[in-house]
Amino acid sequence: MTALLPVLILLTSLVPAVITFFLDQESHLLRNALSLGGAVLKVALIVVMLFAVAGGAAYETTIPLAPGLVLLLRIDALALLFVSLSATLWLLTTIYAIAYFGTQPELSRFFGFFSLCVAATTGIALSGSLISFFIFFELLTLSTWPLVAHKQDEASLKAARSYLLYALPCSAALLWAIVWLESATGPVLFTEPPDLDGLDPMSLRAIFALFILGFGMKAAIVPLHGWLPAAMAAPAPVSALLHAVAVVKAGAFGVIRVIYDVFGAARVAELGVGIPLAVLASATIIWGSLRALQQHDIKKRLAFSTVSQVSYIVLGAALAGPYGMIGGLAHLVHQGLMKITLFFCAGIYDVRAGVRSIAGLNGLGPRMPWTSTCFSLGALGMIGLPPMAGFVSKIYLGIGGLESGAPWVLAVLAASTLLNAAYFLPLLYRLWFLEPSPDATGDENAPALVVPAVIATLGALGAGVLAASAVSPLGWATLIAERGDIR
Amino acid sequence: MSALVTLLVLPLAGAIAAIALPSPVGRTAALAAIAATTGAAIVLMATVAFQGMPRLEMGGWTPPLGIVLVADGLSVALIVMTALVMASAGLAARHAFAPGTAGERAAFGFWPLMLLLWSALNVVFLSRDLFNLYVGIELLSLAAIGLVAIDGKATALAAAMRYMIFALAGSLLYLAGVVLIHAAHGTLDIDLIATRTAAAPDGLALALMTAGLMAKTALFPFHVWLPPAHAGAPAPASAMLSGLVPKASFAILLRLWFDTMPDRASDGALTLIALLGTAAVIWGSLGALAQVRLKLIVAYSTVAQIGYLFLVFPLAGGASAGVPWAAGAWTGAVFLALSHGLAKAAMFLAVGHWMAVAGSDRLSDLRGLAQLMPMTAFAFALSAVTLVGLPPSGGFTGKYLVMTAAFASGQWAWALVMGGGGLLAAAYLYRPMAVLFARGAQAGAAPPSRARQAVPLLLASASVALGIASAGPFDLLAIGRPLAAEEGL
Amino acid sequence: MMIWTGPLLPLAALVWPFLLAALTALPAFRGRAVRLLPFAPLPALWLAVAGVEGVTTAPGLLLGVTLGLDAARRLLMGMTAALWLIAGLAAQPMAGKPHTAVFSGFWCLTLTGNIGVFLALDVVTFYVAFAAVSLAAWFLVVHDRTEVALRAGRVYIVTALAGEVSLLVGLLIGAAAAGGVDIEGVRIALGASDAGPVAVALLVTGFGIKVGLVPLHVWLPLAHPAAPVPASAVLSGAIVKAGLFGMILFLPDGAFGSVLMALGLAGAFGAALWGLTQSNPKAVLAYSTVSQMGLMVMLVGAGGAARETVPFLALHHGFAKGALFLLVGAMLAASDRRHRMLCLAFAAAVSASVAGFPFTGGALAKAAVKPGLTDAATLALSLSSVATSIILVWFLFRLWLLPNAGKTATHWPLRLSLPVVAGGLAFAGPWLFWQSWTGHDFVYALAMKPVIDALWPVAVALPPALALLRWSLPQRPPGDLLLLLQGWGTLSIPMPDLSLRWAGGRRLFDALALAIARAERGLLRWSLSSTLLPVLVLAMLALLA
Amino acid sequence: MTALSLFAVTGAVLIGIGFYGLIATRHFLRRVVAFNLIGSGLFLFFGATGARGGVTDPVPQALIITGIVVAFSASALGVGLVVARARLSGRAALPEEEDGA
Repeated sequence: MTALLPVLILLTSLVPAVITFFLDQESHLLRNALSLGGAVLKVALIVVMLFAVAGGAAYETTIPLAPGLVLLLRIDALALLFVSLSATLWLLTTIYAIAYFGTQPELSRFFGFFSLCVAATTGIALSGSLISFFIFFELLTLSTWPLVAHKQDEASLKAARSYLLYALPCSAALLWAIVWLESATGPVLFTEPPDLDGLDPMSLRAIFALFILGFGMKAAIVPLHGWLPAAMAAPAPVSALLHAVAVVKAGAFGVIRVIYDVFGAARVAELGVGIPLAVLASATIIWGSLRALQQHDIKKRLAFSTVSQVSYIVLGAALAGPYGMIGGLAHLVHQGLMKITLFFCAGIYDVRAGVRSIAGLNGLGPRMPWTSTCFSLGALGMIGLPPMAGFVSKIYLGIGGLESGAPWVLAVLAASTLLNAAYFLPLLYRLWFLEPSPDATGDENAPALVVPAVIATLGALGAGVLAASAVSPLGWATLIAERGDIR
Repeated sequence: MSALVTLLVLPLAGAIAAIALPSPVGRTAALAAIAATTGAAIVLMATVAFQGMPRLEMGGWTPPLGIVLVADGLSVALIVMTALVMASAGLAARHAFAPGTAGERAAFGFWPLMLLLWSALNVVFLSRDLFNLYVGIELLSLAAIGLVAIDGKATALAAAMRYMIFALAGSLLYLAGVVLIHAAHGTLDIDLIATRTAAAPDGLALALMTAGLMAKTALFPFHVWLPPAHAGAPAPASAMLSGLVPKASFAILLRLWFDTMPDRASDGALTLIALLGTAAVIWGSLGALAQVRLKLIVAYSTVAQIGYLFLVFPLAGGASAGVPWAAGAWTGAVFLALSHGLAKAAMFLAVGHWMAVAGSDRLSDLRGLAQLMPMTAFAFALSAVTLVGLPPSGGFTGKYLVMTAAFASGQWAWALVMGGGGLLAAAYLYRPMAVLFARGAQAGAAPPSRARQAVPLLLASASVALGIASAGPFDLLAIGRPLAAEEGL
Repeated sequence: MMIWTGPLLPLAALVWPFLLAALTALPAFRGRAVRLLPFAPLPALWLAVAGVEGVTTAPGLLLGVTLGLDAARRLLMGMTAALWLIAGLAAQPMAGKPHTAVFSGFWCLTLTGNIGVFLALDVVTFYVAFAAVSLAAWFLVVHDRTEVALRAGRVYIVTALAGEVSLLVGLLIGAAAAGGVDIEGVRIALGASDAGPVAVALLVTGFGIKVGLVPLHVWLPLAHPAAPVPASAVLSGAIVKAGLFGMILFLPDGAFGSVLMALGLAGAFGAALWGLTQSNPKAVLAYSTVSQMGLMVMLVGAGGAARETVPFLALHHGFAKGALFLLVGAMLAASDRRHRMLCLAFAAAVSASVAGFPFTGGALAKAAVKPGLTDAATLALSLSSVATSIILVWFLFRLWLLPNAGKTATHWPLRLSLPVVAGGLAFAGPWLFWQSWTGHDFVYALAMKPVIDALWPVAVALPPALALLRWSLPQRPPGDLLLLLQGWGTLSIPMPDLSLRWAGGRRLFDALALAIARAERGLLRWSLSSTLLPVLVLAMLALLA
Repeated sequence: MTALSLFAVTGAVLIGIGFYGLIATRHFLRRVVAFNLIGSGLFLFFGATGARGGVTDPVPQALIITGIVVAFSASALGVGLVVARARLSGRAALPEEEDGA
């Protein structure tokens, strides 16, 4: 039984996906029941395991493919950090999406790929070997495409195309990296460090670069970020999925795995590739914020903010020190909670008030208090103001920078904070302090839309206020660091 | 071992029945033969997997006088793949060549030709005698040419004639090689030749045979006949032509270079072959990019995919023979061949459904068919995944194995070809996907029943399953794997 | 796990106003939210009065909260809590006005932060409290939502955020240097480590913004007058002290001493002078605050004994400045001449105290400081008293010129009595704590010399002050240095889109594909292939041989 | 010259002629004939190889007969194709080569 747990968790979203595909358009009830049931079941399973794993347990399932291709599913603390994030947010997003779409056409296709997407993410989280990581990574790429293109209008198809245009070459680079590495070391399992002495430093650096190229695209590292702002043509639930639950997270998670479980922090430092990556991440942080400043569309601004925020995680990983790592891991969750809040709210503004542009936000605060409060809190968290979760990551990243001899990281964090404030505060100002335009309408009588946002907000708030407690993301990240799940 | 005979005889018998008996009965007989042969193929696979390689010396004559049939891992893998494709093509043909829909001659001719093709394929996969292989490949070509010409249109006839020229030229070159070998060694049995003492004409013979088989496999630059031929034929025929026929001559090439005279393989020659393969990948992909008709895109993709297969030669032959990664390379190439066969057949069958609805295969006419026929669209997408070589498909497994071998042997270039080819494939397969997915005018005719749509989906799923459960096929292929490809990595 | 260890009261003093803030969000309370304000500071006040032994920790909260008290913390927190209580009562007349729920909510949050600054023993808690006090206060500034208030709010939030960031960075460097979050440890580490100066510079910036240290003070003369009267009282009386206390807590003794003294003096005199160009009495008071805080920063810079006595000074200034702002409110509400006279009288009394007139709390405070100072500094202190006296006379003048309210507003007794209480505390406070704080006995304060010292500056100040009433300086809007910056506008840099472009590659693909198609027609000719085949055979043969 | 070499030489000549015809002619029937010529040449050569060192090897004969049958059926199909095409389009050559065929 325990050996099958990883597979079970995978199935909780895989089975609904497969069944949903064959449901006909009209059977809304059954479809929603499937999606929700799978999501709830998954969360339940994870809660069960959280306790077991906190107690030191680890579950493993191996499915042997052709020699060299080991499909290894493993649940350890690090895997659980990511999978619990994605599972929880998946549940929220499912509730939200069901309300968001109502009875639109093509929903069977949507929810099918939606669940498939989450199954892939779960697989990424649980992957215990490089190749299984790659397999699920690609599955994610493919299952995301129909979601981005869901509306099937010109913009969506264009966005979907540019998504693949970025994704496929980068996954080719990833495959090259993996094959190059494994042709020298044999199959790479995250549990035991591969013996890299067979490769000379130069090739190792090249392999590392290829890895970053492969994962950097999903993590939207400049200049591989172009697809992310374009993808905001997709419906809000998809944005939530891209920005918080699955895609960019998968990229960042990949970077973490490569640095700590494939190369090992020591080797990364020895090769001198960590700091360049940190510089790249910092450049992305700044650049994303600068671009966000220029956007007049809410979701576009949020998208660029993601570009900037996700690189916090990469930065933390690249610093290759305990504090940086903890900060990065914690931010993996924090950013997810805060960004999904923002996208939920953006979606609510869109469907309930027909507002997509920032100018349209004027005076919506009093009219849609719950949504706007969540949005404001999420934005403040992004800026990194206490007690929202953001400031915790920031503190750890800052100390991580100093500890890794990269004090300029502090400057980056400072600049990013100010820029975040510069592009978020005007929104809040419009929400709460400006007079609404006379023809403005909008209400929030849609609990299924608002409640997920509120829950996510509370999560982000709790993650900050209770940061030091063991149950918080920070606590879990610290546990991971202490246990040495990642070296 | 009785399965060996049935695999050759059953299709032939079915073909004769289809010709002899009146139309409805003939068709039923043909379908029965298809079912039976498929069963036999699976039985044979089980036998090989669990009892080892059955060997049949025809009429009790031992080589060099007689002819032997042996079923090793490679042959059964190909045979089962063939059976799957044939069965699906047969199911599709039940409607495509129903007397009402197709022309009288086509409705009559399809079944015998297809069964003849099948038995020829089985001959090629099973026999260990160079001349027997010649006969097999020749019959194969004739049946294939017949299928190309089956609907009797002028363009189809021209395509068939073009195909015929290349095919005959190829067989003659091959025959010349056979003659030379017999002149030198007095035997044509593969295993006996493998243990021969090298002789002067071997090189020439190998060169002649290889060139001839390349022409038949439609390797660049001898691919020009393929796109018009495959695109001109009716969908079920195209499925077989594109998915199966090139594999036969490729299988013979594998046997030549890895079983018959691995000792002759020189790095120069192997590199030349792989270079042609590389050229085919690039040329075919770009050619596909230039097309506006879906069937031509798919056909050109066959040209490109065939190119992959030829990368195996420098990776598992010559200096690489017997080194740790050779097994990976050799098996990977076969994986590519198998998954391509399944996926390509699925694609052509799907396109057939769309043509039946949209009335043409111009991309502009296929807008929005994904809504109308989601299952076939999904099948096409899955096949695309295999051809691009994305996990978890058989195409990926093969690609991974070959690339690993390439890196391990330091011949990175071939790995780059693999990866780059995948990207090109994505590029030319994305266009049809996008068109199908776009919101567009729905076509007039009613879509085929779900059951019929399921056929290509099953094939495509098989090509993906090949990757998900790749351990089994890998072990199967290890049975009777050439010594050149020793187990390693 | 334990939620907290050690005494509960410090934690309660923080959580209680936080809860009240949450309460104001509930529809049930929105209407009467203002009524909650006086209750918010009570636990803190009790804590200050009763005192507490030992350290409180809440390991689960934030990154682990540790709270505690010492003499200075207790003194300042007591003053703060008392002032917040008085201001909270003074805010009662606002009940029923629009937006009071939001106002009350953030009032309580600001209070929480303000208390937290004095209670925090670890860097993170301090930072969170400081962020709360400076950011939540923004809502107090913009409460009126007039154009002036909103502009003040913009300036305020920008500077406050800048302060936050430099503070965060400075604290992070400190924490990293100390290898811990204990404030004492951080201060010591800052003195020792070589990254120290950078951190100290950042901290001075961060705290300097809050205390209105020249030239970072630009927001203060805009914000304090813009806020409603009770808010101005706490802003000028209590909240600025958070920054001052931050300096005392974190700056190693003597670090950047000369710089702090120079800037402090610049503020003490410059602000006092510029205040004379203001016509709004609240603005004048704001500049006086800048001036007074400059004085205290100078003392911090001076270090040693002087630095120790700064809280004593702050105690007096807090109450006094609170009283003065409230008196402005009273004056605005007063209608008949008698009431206005009363206001003016009290204002004069409190001003005298601030100017350090003998026997006032102010005089005592200054007397307490002097022993620790060099002669030059002492002289500077006395001269600053001159400046203070001048600006306060100007204040009284502008106060008197305020328009008559017409009809007496509600709660008149309350409006008048509250500032009187505050002023009383400003007088009494220093006397109460004189011995415990300075160690001298009263005789020292009552001796001749300090009386003279306290007297002559005021004497010197009166003539020029009276002259000013006759020949007043040209009047300017508040926000001195900021006026220079005006006209910059919002600058937006056009930025290229760094994301990769594919169009070019796409066109290349198409061109290539077409070329291929053309070449294909050539290959189609059998004559070509029929020659290629033998060529291939020969090539292969050559390679095989 | 010996019968053996005569066989071989004739075979070689036939192959040569056939090869020429294959390249030089566009008319499809001619090509079919050319193929047959090459085939026959090869068979001759093949037969000759069967008679090495006095003892006659039966295998080539058997194979040649099979080969002839195959070649015949191929030719039949070829002729059938060209006839059908000629009937439809009046041309006996491939479209891309029709100029001057």
